[in-house]
Amino acid sequence: MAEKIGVYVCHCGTNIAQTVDCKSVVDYASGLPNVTVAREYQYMCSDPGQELIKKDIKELGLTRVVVASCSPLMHEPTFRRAVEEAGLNQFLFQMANIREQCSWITENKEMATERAKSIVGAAVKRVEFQEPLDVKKVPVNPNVLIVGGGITGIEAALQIADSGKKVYLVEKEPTIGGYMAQFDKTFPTLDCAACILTPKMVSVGQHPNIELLSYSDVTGFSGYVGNFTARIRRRAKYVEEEKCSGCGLCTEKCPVSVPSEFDCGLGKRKAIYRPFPQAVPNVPVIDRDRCLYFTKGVCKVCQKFCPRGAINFEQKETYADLQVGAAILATGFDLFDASKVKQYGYGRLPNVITSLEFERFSHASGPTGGKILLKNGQMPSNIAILHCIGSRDTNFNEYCSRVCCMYSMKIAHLAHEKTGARVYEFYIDLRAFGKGYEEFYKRILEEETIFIRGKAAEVTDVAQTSAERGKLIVVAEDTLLGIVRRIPVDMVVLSVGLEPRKDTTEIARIFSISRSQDGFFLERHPKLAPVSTASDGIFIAGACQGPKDIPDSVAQGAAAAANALSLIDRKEVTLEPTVAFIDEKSCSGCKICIGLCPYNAISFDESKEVSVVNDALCKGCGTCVAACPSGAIGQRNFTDDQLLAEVEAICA
Amino acid sequence: METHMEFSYYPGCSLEGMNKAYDKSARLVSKTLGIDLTELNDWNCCGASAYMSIQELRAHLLSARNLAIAEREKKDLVVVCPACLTTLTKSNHYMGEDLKLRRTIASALKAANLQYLGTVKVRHLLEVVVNEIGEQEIKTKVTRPLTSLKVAPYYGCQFTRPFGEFDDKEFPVMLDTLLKWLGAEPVNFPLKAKCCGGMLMTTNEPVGLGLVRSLLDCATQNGAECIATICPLCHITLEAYQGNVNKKFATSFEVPTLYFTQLMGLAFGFSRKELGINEELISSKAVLARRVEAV
Amino acid sequence: MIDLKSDFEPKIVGFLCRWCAYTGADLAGTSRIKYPPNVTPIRVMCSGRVDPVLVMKALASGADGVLIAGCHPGDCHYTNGNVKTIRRFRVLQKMLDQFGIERDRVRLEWVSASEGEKYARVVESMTENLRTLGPLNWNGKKEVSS
Amino acid sequence: MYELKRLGVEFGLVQEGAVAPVLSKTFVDMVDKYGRVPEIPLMMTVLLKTNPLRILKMIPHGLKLFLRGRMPFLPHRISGISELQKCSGAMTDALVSGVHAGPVTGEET
Repeated sequence: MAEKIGVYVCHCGTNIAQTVDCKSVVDYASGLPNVTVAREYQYMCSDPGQELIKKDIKELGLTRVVVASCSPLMHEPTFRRAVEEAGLNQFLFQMANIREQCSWITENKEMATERAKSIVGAAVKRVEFQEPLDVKKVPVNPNVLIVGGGITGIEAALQIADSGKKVYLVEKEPTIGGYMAQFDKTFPTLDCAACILTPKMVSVGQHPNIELLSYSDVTGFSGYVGNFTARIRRRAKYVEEEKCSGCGLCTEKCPVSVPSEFDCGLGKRKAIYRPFPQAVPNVPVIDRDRCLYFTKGVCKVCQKFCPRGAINFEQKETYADLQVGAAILATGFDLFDASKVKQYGYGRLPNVITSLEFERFSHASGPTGGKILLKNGQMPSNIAILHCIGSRDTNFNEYCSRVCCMYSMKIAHLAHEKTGARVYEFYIDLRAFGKGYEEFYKRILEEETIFIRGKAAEVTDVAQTSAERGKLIVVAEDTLLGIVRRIPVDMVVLSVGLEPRKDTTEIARIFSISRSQDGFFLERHPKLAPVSTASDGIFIAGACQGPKDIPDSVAQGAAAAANALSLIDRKEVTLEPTVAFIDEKSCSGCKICIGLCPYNAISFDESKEVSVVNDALCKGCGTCVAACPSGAIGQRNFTDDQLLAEVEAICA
Repeated sequence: METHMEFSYYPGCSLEGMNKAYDKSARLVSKTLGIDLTELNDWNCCGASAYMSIQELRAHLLSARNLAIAEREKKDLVVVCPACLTTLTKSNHYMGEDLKLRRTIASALKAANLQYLGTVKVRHLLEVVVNEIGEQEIKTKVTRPLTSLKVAPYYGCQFTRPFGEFDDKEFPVMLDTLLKWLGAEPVNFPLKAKCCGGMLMTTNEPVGLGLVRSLLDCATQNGAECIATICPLCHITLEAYQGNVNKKFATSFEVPTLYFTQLMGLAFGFSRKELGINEELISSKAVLARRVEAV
Repeated sequence: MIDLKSDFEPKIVGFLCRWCAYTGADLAGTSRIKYPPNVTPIRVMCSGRVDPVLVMKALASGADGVLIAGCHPGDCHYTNGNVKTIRRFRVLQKMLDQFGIERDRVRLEWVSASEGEKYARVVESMTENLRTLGPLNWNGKKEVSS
Repeated sequence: MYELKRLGVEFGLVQEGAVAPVLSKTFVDMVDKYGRVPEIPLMMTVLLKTNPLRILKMIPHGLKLFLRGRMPFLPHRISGISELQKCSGAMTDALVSGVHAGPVTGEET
């Protein structure tokens, strides 16, 4: 029986119609074998557009449908639903992409129209070979995994936990809090970071629905939407969490003092330590590489003094497998390494510091107790803040890091307030785009901060005049005055940009998600699906998707939580049936396919001496199909017949 | 095992003029290190600065002819002048990136039956010496270490900018490293990659002299007894204009300048004459006599 | 700019993996990057699905070239499907040699979902390359003009 | 920078008495004539055209260099100069006929 195919060519307003002669495509399609009807319409995805298809299926008895419009990544679900609603199996539908990969790539109308015909022709030929398939429904595990305990992860965790769902929050460091815990004040309101962050951290620590796995990381992630298994590595803290009361006696007695990472190496910590007093969980960890017992085999002072016997030098790292229905990645960012930009002398010239180091100086519980001091212990009387270090720079990162303008102004305020110093800001453009940000800029201007529009060329200690002797000289072209200026100062603060974390590649691999060109995780759609990824059930939030300030990160954390909740509250999800299948009669039992499958979805049936695909595990990549020497394996909706039909139509 | 490497060698116009000694010493030390330099047959001007600044396309054509000749020899091209390095690399880079430019140049070259496919790599001798020969081999060749000779390592502005992926673009260290291998003591020299003012001497002398002065100031304040150069223009500028600087600013600089190849040659045991050091304008005799044995 | 000496427009079949290359090609369109329309895309779930037979069939059916494009090694949505594509591609190249078909006619490229620009460049250079190579005409069906 | 300079030359925006344009032009002319830049003749020509008195001031420098054999007065002409001029001519023809129309991209100086 010949198929009855309906072809629908969308104008997409003028998006397609401007370069593709839709009428001519319809005429062409009408002439193709088995095409019963071909129509064009302004917007196929609109209700009337979908109605057209439904009506034809019912009235003309169409058995196959082709829609030529945008990318299937946009509207395939829309049309599949429409076809299904009209009583046709959704897999008897094929989409021809004549927008993203046709009308938008050329201005030549003739070429675009020819190409559209070729694409539509291939789809028509292919759809003939398509088969009805059943979608499988599987229950959704209601637990959610959140990776990263910065402000984004904290927000997401609390939102989900408050709705009554279980959250596993995995944090690499000994405590949650992230970068925000290191900051002194936050722009533009200048509230103290700790004052607004620590209550949230405490809530996470105490929440009955949140299981906090600190000092841990995700090493494996498998399964499919609604049913993932996450493998968590729990590093040994050498302190038993249940026993520890957080009294801090161990830390006090520990004889080893090393530079504190939390204080950017400006202050000290012990070998057994909490990064900062309000850490959550309030349990110290032993730094194995620094601990005297682990390095020299002697000491154990902490163990002697611990009143609860919580120190356990024998502790081993353990692994846990967690079952979750959705995952949110909130893994944050790294700061740009300022020593890469040699001309600013970071690491070479004393008193050139990074913005985060300034935050630690300024922080009341930081290494100087909140005083801004030079290396010689004196207060600076002139400070220069250099914007865009590593950002908007083709040598390093091309993008704008979004937060630096604002935090630089916050630093200008703090510096001025604490030292009375004259503050210079060297900027390329000032970006004060958020609520209350422009007003904050005005306030900083009124505090007599001197704004110099020009990217600093260098920071040098080579003096040219006696006034410059012993100072750091910032050289920059003042682009508003059109002159090169040399400003002698005591301290230079480098406003470093935000970068993808060093382990981003690894995390992307574990979770099978993509990264954008700048290295951050790639969202499904930059505007309309900013916290989704191409992988269903895996969401991203905060600065791991791109540089973000605190308000935006919190908003994304909450958005990702809503997305995850919406998924798990559906209770069940449908799975694409585009899995591999084996024709037992053709299978020679060579087992080549078994070794190729990355999901162990193929097993060998010893009694029948054939390979067997487990539908639930198969993700439908088709690698085994291409490898099968006897052509026994096929992939549903991507069968050889279907692909060859496309090939032939294109080449004809 | 002894290294043996073959390159085409592009001296550049400056080495035919006032900087003959650079050419002489470069050939000598390369030979000692097993670097076989064959002068590029009938090379032409690279199309540097003054040419590039007003005749962009034609400058690329000049570079392309040199590159085409080098490609025919199937060897990479070694240069000693950073301006030539930058210009030749720039043409290479743009012709690789820009299809239209590549075609324009290709059809122009065709008029003389030449073609360039883009396979030649342009390298500076300093980079080749440091990266290809390396510490161990260079140290074995040092027979007369420049022990505690305090040298300001001067790179000038074009060695790494903008194409110097082989070193830090703003604060190169390669020459410092090499000097240490030779037994010398490179001093802290923050102006190591700053402009010498060479091009300005004909067009704006006061600015040029100011730049020379700050370089000499910085070098001597950091204890340098001489300046090591890798650029012919920097070299002649520092050497020839010290008198003018002294006159203009009432200073009394007398800092000898030596090509890095001359310093290598000294450490390898060659004589001042063999290395062309006797042709210098400011004598290094006293300084070297103080530090280096039996010069 | 079309090469003056040839007005031949090669026909290229493109097998694009759904996660990276197809999305990247979509992005090229969304960003309105212009490139030659010679590659007609066929969407597959993974470049690992591309059976050498499909490639040979395409060439036999009249294609002048075939582009296989997937995720960068290490970025495969299915962990390592593209690694298998690499291995298969080497075999494919030998096969081409045996049939006397220029290796340049079949290309394997990595295009991530964010590399619209790169996709356009790949198509551009491949098209240009095939223009110089001329028609394949493996099935002998095509009339040889010029 | 170079682009500004090129535009300046194109539109004839040259400051009266400025040396730089003379230097550039002489440089280009000499390369076109000899294939290489003869340093000493270049300097002499530029100074003659702009500020002949400075030559007198340069005599002590010149003498020192001359005594050390560092003053070659005669330019060297490469043997492939006609080949180079042919390429250059072909490029001009192509540009004039507009076969390779449009500016060269990629240079953002």
